[in-house]
Amino acid sequence: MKLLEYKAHEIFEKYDLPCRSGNVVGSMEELTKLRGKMKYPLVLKAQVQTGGRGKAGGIQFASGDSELLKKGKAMFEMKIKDLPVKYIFLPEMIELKKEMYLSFTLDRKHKKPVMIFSPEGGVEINEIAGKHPDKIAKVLLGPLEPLNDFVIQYAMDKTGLEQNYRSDFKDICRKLYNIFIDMDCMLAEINPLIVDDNNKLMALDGKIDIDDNSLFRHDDIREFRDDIEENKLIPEARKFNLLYIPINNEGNIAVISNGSGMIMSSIDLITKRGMTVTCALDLGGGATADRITESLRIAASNPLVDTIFMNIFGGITRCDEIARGVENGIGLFADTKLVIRLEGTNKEKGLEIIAGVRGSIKIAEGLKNGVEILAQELKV
Amino acid sequence: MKLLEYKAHEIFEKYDLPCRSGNVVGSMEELTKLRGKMKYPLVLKAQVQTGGRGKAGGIQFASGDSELLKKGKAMFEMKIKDLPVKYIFLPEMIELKKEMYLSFTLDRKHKKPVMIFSPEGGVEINEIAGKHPDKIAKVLLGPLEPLNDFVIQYAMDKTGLEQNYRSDFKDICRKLYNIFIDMDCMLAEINPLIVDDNNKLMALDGKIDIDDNSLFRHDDIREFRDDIEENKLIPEARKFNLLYIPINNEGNIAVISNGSGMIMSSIDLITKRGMTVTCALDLGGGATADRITESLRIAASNPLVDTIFMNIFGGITRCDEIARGVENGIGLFADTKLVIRLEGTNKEKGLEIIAGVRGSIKIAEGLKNGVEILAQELKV
Amino acid sequence: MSFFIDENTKLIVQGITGREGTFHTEQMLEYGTKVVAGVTPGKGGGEVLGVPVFNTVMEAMEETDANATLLFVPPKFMYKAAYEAIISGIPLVITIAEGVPVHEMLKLHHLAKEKGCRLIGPNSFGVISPGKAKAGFMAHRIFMPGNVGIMSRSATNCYETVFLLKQKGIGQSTVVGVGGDMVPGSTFADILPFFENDPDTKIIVLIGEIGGSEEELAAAYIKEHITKPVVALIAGKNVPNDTSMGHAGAIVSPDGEGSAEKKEAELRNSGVHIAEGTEDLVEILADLL
Amino acid sequence: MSFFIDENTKLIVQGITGREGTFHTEQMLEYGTKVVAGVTPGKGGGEVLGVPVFNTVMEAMEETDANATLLFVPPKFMYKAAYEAIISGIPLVITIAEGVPVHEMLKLHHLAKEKGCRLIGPNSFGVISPGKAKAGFMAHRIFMPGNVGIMSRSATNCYETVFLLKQKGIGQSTVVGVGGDMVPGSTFADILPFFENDPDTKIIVLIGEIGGSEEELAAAYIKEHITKPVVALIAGKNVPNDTSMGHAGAIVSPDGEGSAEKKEAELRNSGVHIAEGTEDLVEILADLL
Repeated sequence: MKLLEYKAHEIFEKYDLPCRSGNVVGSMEELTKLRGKMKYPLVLKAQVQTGGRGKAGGIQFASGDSELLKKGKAMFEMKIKDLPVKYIFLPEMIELKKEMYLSFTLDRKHKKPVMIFSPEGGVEINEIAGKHPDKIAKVLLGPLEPLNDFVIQYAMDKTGLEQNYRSDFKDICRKLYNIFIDMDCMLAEINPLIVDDNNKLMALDGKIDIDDNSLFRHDDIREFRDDIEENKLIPEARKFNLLYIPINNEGNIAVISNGSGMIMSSIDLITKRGMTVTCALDLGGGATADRITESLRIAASNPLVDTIFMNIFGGITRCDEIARGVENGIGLFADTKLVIRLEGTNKEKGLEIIAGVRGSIKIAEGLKNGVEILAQELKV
Repeated sequence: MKLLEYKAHEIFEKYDLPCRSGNVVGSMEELTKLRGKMKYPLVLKAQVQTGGRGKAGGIQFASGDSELLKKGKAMFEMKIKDLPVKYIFLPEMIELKKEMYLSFTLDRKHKKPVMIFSPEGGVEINEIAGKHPDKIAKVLLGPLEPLNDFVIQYAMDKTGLEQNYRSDFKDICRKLYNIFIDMDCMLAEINPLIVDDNNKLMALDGKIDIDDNSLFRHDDIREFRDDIEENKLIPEARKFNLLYIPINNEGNIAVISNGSGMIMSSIDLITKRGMTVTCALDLGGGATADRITESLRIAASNPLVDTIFMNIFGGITRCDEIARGVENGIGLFADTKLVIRLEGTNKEKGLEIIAGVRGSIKIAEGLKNGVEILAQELKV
Repeated sequence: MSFFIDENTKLIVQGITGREGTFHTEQMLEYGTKVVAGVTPGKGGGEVLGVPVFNTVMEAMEETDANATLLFVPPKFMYKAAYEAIISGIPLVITIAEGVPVHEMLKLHHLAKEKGCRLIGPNSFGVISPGKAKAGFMAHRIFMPGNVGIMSRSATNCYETVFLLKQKGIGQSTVVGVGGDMVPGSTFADILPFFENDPDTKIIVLIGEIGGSEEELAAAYIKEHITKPVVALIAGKNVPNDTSMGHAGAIVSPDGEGSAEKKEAELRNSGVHIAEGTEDLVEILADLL
Repeated sequence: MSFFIDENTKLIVQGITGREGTFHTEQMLEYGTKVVAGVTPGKGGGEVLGVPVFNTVMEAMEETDANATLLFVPPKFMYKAAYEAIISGIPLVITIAEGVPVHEMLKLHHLAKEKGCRLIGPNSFGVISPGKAKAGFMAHRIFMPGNVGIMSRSATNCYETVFLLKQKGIGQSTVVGVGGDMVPGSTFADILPFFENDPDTKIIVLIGEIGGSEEELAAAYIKEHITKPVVALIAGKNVPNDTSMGHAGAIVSPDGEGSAEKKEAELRNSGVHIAEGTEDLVEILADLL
């Protein structure tokens, strides 16, 4: 769950981590209310869950109220990489003497958190690593230990951080680490971490990515997720404990299966055969008739989808139950072609039920055969 | 450092661990001041650093002021196993329904703390273990982990502790463990841990033994140690960074050496040869002339000592320095025989200096020879 | 004598009193697994299907000599239950829960290593040594004894493979669900030496997928230490980068780290046979046997 | 190639800027030990005797490829310094400090084991492989190369033994100060396998003392695993129970646990030769060689 910049700043503020503060507005109405109350110059930053907003016009400056309103209006009407701008963050302009980089993230290979610091910042970390390999400290941290002072000391010594920034740096380091741990972050990044006019360190921009699997204990973030989710099929699916996964912005096939591995295998073979999957639905465990019906309805409601490939391999799943789900839901996806591969207990009984269902339903024997039938149906 | 009972109760109170409270008095004057202020009946408990005070008359009961003063006076005049009674603890009498046992101590073999609990208490733990082996839970604890709830749960289930005591027990367990850790305890024991009239749990008596090596961070305990220390040579030696060790209440030999192992080896051979060491002084590292002088003076000041065996084996110690220490101090122990074994740099020069010192000094070549000379001197 | 579990394994089921726990305990007992104890805090003293229930793993171990535990515990509570099991000193912990917070798994991964505990999962179907014992929720009817050792991040791809193998009459020595979460307790590389040393295993199957670097680490290990033939399948090669799949672990970074191409290349370089899909995998296996 | 340290060991001295640290660094350099770095927080960037000083063990390791560290750090600060060294991943930590709080040593003992670090001491004179290297404060002039391996809780009894051995022309392969505190980082039983596998060691000397159960644990290990002859000396057999000696570890409980009798009996039962004193020990050794 990648947070928007303003949300990351909210968290920084909560942890008393020095950062650039600013208003956030979600509508022209809210923006208009700020008239006469702002200190100029200030920055308008479009809040979208994607990179490259700068080039797309998502960062603007305003030197007065009228410019603010004009540029704000344009920004709210803008789309950045297909995403609408729902919020604009309005921080003040800051004079800076130096840009640095600091983050905590996960090292999957070592299964440890890693702290990355460079006194050269402002650009992507890969770029820093390319330009100043000697000015990066990357330290693996023990997940069973706290952030030890000697780790911070090492990072400062290794990169030769100026003495007069060290006290501020230690403080910011500890606070960002606390955020990383407390908020179950996949990434907690400050870039740039700047030195301002008064030689004080401050987070100018931050990125926070929170582990989706931890959201049960972060109520506010769960609400935020639902608020900014653009694809309405995702929360819709979540209601039925289904996982809706957008795969491609094009394509005409939806894959429904009871497990992530099988979905990937299905996509792999379908793609190899020259067809394109646009979305997938993961049923997870316990494929009951009700959930089968809902999954078919949701898949069919994606306007790009004209064919559904349902691949159910249940060791102990009852195929008659699955078939019942197809039968019950047939009215909800009547225009959509359906290719079904079924495996499990009561398979014959299940196939019998499906044979009795009107509509464009084809039965496959195994995954490979299923993909072949798909290709025939779609005349690929 | 074994604390006296009243001191252990002070710590329990500080940690809000339910315990029997009571006044402590250090003189008849203090005791007299309590007249008219006490609730009777109450107990007089002599505070001495040894076991078996009950049999020695160190626990008495009083039902009124006059009995309190009379018995208090007798108790202050009493000696228990040679130890004077400097303090009397005066807790109220308590009606109890049940006696249990709880302690945290160290398991040297496994190098772990161990929690020991039995719902049968009131006697020594070894006695409980003999009588009710199935009613003891003994759990090794990870020194790198906190006291986990499941450990307490296990101890309760294993011993079948009654449900209505469990909530109190968990609380007391956690508090006693916190004391064990915070106070660097070798032992933190509640025995008996009682159930009172109201079904509440309470520490009736407690033992706390604190790691001597941790006293640098426990100022109050360090003061307490010096207050109750009866052997004045111990703090006297400590002033010069020397360790004075009382060995036997009889004997006439003092051993001075620069290391615990060598002291033990010396005592072993001397004892084997039929002589008795009464005390020893460990010089530790850095045997300078000054410290040699002080060690001789302190050893000689023990009235039992008539012979000192000084065994110095210093790989890089300068023997002339040692000899200078003997020379300078000779006036302080003129009546005491001295057998010296010297090894190290400048040995010849050292022996030369000692040869020039008046007094009863014998030189030995090696430990075995030193013990032989001792035997000759003492005509054993 | 299989390496993780067999007919002598004495299994605890943590969460035995839950719906899933009870159902699968019954399945395991039917299969012949020695489920000797259940653990559910607060339910100690009771019984489920004749199996005694305790409040703590420590007491269950002491009373039943259990030497393995299987956790049917929801992801929110998995950390606590697994922590208790590891600290209590049980040598094998298998966890089913899907979607355990990744910071908790980082801790458990290292805690288990440091305490000498073999941790399998989470998001695993468990472990089965067909004909001997199963500890997990896998549909055991499709498994049969044989000499193919399988480890898989995905349950469904593993089932599919086992199902196709059965049609060819090929059985398995031991099948391990490594799990689809981002941080597994035991990685492919951790499990490989067991298969290598297992006399019942002739050939090793690795069913991986995009994301992370476990397949690369396995490739490095195979190159140095594995003498038995290895066949691998990497699922997800046609999933776009930065798309989060159902498995928390199955995600390729925007910079391409964790791609199927890299995994396949490194495995191939270690002499591993690469399959395009489950049916292809079974063909290769049949040829090798 | 000795097992803990030798001429290739690259040693850090933590606390190098202190009086003791500097003095013994000079001694070690003279002896030929490769002291490659010092660590004193706050003194990083400086030099002592030409040895660069760093603020952290991590940086010292990275800059100098150091693979061992020796702590000349007062007991109050020993925990912090040893913790840093272990967490930083150095494989060998030797600590000199006498009288480290026992709760801290409990933690370090287990932390070192779990992190795969060999911790020697505290209250140890260090480790010496005569003629190759020394890491400690022992008076190296009395040591000489040879084939006797010694480990000792006491420094003085060890020196005495080595001194007497020298008079007989007998040298040592490696001498390890196990340390006299209550909880050693490495016990006799932990170190025995190294001597057993060391081709330079023909005979093993164990200098123990009253208190604790390390000698008993060593006896059990010797019985099962040690083929080389072992000679032992237990000091303190005539010290009364419950008398606290200078060594925190040398104390027999009021109930007699930790007595010399029990230790000697168990060692004898494992085929170990028992000496009455250092001179007797040297006689036995000379006979055996």
